[in-house]
Amino acid sequence: MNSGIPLEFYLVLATVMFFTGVYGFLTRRNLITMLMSVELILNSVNINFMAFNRYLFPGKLEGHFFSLFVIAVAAAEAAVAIAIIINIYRRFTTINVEDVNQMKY
Amino acid sequence: MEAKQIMFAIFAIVIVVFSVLTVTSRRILRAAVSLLMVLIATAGLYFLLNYQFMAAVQITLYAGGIVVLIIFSILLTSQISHKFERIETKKAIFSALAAIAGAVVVITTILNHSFSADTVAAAEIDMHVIGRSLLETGPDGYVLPFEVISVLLVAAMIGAIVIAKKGSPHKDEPAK
Amino acid sequence: MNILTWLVIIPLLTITGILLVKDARQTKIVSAIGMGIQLIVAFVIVFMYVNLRKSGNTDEMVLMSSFEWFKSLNIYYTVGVDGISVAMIALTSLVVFAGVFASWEMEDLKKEFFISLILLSTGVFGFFISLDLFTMFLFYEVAVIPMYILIGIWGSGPKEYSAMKLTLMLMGGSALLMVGLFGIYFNSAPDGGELTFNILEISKVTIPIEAQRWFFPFTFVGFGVLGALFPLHTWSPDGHSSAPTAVSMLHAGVLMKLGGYGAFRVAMFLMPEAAAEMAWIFIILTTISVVYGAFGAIVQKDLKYINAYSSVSHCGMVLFAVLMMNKTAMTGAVIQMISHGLMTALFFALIGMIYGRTHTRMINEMGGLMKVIPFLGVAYVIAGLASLGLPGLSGFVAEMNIFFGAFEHPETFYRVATIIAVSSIVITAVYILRVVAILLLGPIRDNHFVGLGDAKWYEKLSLVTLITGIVYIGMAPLGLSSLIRESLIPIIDKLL
Amino acid sequence: MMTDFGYTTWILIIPFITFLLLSFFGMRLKGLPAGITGTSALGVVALLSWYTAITYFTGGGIADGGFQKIVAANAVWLNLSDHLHIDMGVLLDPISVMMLVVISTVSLMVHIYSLGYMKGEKGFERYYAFLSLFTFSMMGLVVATNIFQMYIFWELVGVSSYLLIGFYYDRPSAVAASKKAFIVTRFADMGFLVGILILSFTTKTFDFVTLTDINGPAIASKGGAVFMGMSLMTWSMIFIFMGGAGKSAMFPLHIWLPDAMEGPTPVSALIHAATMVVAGVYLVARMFPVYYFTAPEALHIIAWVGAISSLFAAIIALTQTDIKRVLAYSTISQIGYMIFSLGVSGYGGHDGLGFMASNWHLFNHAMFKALLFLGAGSVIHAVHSNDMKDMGGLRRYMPVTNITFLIACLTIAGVPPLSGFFSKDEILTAALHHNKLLFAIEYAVAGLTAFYMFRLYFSVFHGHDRHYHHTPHESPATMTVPLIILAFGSVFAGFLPFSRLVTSDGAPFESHIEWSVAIPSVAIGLLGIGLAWVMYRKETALPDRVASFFSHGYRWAYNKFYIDEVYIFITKKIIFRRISQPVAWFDRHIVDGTMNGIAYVTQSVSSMIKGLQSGQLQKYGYVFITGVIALAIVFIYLVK
Repeated sequence: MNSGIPLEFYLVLATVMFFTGVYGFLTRRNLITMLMSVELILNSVNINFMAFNRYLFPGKLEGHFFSLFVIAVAAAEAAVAIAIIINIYRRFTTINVEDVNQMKY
Repeated sequence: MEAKQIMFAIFAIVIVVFSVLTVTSRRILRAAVSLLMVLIATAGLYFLLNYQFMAAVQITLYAGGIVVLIIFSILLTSQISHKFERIETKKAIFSALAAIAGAVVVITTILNHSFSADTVAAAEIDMHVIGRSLLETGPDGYVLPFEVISVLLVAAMIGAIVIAKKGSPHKDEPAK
Repeated sequence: MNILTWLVIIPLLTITGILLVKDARQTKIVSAIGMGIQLIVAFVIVFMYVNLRKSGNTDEMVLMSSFEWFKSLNIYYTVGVDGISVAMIALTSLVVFAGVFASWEMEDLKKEFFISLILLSTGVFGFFISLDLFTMFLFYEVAVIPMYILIGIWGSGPKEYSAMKLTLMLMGGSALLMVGLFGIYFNSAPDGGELTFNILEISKVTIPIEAQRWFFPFTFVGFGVLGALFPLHTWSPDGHSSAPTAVSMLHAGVLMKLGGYGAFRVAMFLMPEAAAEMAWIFIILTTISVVYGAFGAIVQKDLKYINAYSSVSHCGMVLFAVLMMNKTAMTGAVIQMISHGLMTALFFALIGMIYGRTHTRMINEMGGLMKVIPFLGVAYVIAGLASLGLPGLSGFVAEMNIFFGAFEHPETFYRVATIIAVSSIVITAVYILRVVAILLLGPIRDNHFVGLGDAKWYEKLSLVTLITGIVYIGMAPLGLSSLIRESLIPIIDKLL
Repeated sequence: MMTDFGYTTWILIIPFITFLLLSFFGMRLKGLPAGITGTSALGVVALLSWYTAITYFTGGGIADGGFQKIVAANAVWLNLSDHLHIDMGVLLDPISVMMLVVISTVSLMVHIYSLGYMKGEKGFERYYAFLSLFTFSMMGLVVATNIFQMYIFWELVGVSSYLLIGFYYDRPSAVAASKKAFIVTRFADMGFLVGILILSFTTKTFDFVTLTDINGPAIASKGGAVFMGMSLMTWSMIFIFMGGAGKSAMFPLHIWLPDAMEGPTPVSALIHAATMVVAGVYLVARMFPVYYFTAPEALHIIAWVGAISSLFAAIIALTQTDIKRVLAYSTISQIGYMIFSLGVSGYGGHDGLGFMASNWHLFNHAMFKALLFLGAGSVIHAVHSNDMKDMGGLRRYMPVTNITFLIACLTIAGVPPLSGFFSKDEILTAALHHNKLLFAIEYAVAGLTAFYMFRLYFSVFHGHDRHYHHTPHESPATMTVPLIILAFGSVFAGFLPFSRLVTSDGAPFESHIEWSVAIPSVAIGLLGIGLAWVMYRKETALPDRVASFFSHGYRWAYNKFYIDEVYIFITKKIIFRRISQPVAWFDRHIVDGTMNGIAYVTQSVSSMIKGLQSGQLQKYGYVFITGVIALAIVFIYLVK
């Protein structure tokens, strides 16, 4: 039934998405957009999990649940990250990552 | 071409285009909206894979929850009309090179590997099964990760509140 | 509970006690009581040991007990003593006891000071009773680390620099040591079977010679750093001169002995073949230490520097004797450790007390102090005479054992080295008498010194404790030397 | 059946207890009581010693027709190795018994004398404590049963000497002198120790009885292995003699003795004239069979060292003006005699004449030199100066001192029938049998001795008065009585039948005066006295004229042949400047510099690395990602 779409398609799509996220993480200077890049990365991973589960282990649910948990973690992560970002904004009045470098040395 | 393949193609194009837009758009709200599109398209992929429950979760949690959260924070911290300055060319080129190199490595690896099964029965998973195994303690049960995630979520929520609380507790105390 | 374990527990209880009390006075009293009990326990152990031996117990180690605390790597808390360890324990308890009284007038952060000091002594006691290499190493680190805090906070002069230098060099030594110990561990079962850290068990097997060649230098140099082996001794002058009195006492008096003790209990005992092969290299280094330290001391102007170089010379003698690998020399090495421990603790205590009065340690700024502080002056002369090896005081006994033992070595090279080392007794006399003459004798240099008060009761207690030890060993050395000699038999048997 | 001499251990114990008592409770005793305590304790020791001597020589020590070595007490003090052990004990044989008598007598005299001489000095009790310590150590030295016990007490006498020379410790010259004495003798002791090391290595024993047994293993070994042309035993014996030479102030290790005169005069009499400085002689005498049978080369060296020292010191003594220094050089010269005499001695019967003579001279010398020093002390006590130029005509004020001093001078000059005549005659006889050149040297020294002693005597007691601060007066009885007793000793010691008591092999032999030697030696002695009479009886310009005639020689002798300067050059210039300071510099800058250098390099590397820690999140991310990709490439494509 899925014969028309090989597993590799999903994987390649996820890979592209992942590295787009990486690119965003490396280039974006705004913390919120960096967070969005991270969401992309997480999402691409989820796609992989789901595809693997469906194609390779259709009788099991590991990939499925893993994705579910990843989404939960992502939600938690987003909440905390945004809390931090807001706090940083209060303190430095900017959310530009290059201006937040007090942790060096 | 089957309908599924067409759907997949559409979703794939949406994902790629909006992913790129997410990371390149110079207006932050547009980036957020692009992210939303990516997430919705991903939910579509889950439908294609016949995981309706996950697709629903994806839309409600991701598209509905996280993106809204992000948009709120954008509203709190940035001006909507603000346009980012251009990225340094050097930085962009090197990052792109790294990303492309990574992608090439991964993709070649994927394509060189032959997966044992590429056709599967696309049976839908019963909601009962999901609910039961989520709370089951046996070998196929996921109650432990479930509980851990619950605790994590609680901790994250409390942490988020504490971190985001305005000012230090000393300042808030009224002078005696 | 095993009485040896009390040696570790009493200091810990004392620390707890110090944490509970309120002011500085109570801190002093608690420390003094704790260390007094420790002294008593130490001597009880000595008597128990002697009685056990008298009753015909010929085990290699006695009063043993063992407690497993890390199963998968076979690490045990194994304790036990032989004549050498009990002698070292007695020395440590004496020096610590004297050290507490020598720092009676410590001003700032008294509580923290005593806690660190006693923690350090815990490490030392633990080291001497351990029979498990890992536990031993653990205690070794416990002994070394508080030194950093003690010098860094309560020191004088460039204290941060000195503390850093001392700790880094000793840590460097520990790093080498750790490699060596792991080398021993992983070769502790050459015929298959379970790997072990237990010294007694390792001593029963022969570690493959290739492994010994690799790990003997690591172990020996690792301990050698603490034993002021040339050219890794330079932490000693800086460290000692910056450290507060009690810390110098403990460090030079006891901690440096960890090096000598470890060198033969671990390096020589467990890897005798490599030791025999490589002894000549270290003999050269230690002979240099002996003479070089003494020459270095001649021209120093700071009292603590003089003593630090003198320690280099004397501790060089310890390692020198250990490497000779015969009973007499090794007995001498142990006696020298004890003798030097007492003597140098006495020196540092006196220097601290003199400094507390004159506010200078430069000998050329002082003179004629014998007139104003006769008690301290006489004690200094006694320490000096012990240092230059006067019969009737401990240094002589140690040196004679070393020289005669070393001269028995069948190879001419070793005998020549011995004669070179003998020359140090003259050089020692030169620098000791120089200091005594400038510092104590002659007319009073500065009118400020006229009104100085002589030793207070606690200072006298501290000094008399140490002098008693020195004189006892010097006058009646037979008991101590036979205690040590018979314990050396298994070690010597393994070496030959 | 030999007598039990177990009680002799008390000869050691009593002074030691006195020392402890005086050092701990001396402060409470306040002066005179402390002195009396010390003196009475020593009186007991002297009685015991005399009793021992009488018992020993009248039969207690005789067996098989000779005096035996009796080990009266012995206990292991320390085990050095399986076959070497250090014992503490009491060994009685003719020389040790003789030394007991000498030491206890002179020490007792000095104790009594000091009651007057040191009266009112600060640290009176300390003085007596040190004297007791010295007596203890010296007694321990002479009764040592083994060479190591001897070394132990050897060091202890060294330190008591150090303490006593530096008695006036607020006087810089005294401090310097004590330091010098200790270090020079310590240097010599290092030789002694090395000697013992080699000796014990070859013979495996310290014990005197075993060592000196002429049928024993030590002597039978004939010297052991050969090292650099000489047998190990020879080396060992030379090194041991180095110790003796240091203690006995033999050339070139003599430099400390004249300076040691900074100590109180009674101390000079006891330690630096009568007892401690003859320890070297005693040592050689003790080891004599070993020297004679295994190391004749060493004995040869000893003879020459003794001869050169005696000549050399006598020449310097001619020119000195400090009364105590003259006596000090005279001591060196006389000890040179004794050492020399041992060096030319043979073994057994009449061949051992030199041995006997040496000990006899030691005995006599102890008496008359102590007398001279105590007399000099009496003079110094009266005029408050050491310098002969401040003295003159004292015979009118100090009759007892004058007469006893004169007796001592006559004795040392070898005028018959005083004791010095006999022993010196025997020494010269022994020398004549051995080597003519050595004999000539010693013969000349005899004349020089007479001359410089009478130079001293005449310029102090004759001539006319100087300007004294107050009229000199005779010393109190505590000081004059010891003088008189010692004078008796000096006069009559010559009539002791020494050759029947103290001999090299224990068997008595008959000695008689060799007139062919005695007459010329008396003649040259009288010549010396006569010359001194002419030059110094009245103050004339003659001495100055003679001095300017020998101008260069005089200056050299006056400056003690510049030996002190050589030592100062070696210590200050070579040891301090050329060795110690470079060592200290090397340690601070090179060795420590290397350590600091390592630290510095580590630090600079780390500060280079820390630049990577920029705090820029995206840089970290970039490095991370490229790193992961690189690793992926490596592990997927390169490592198969």
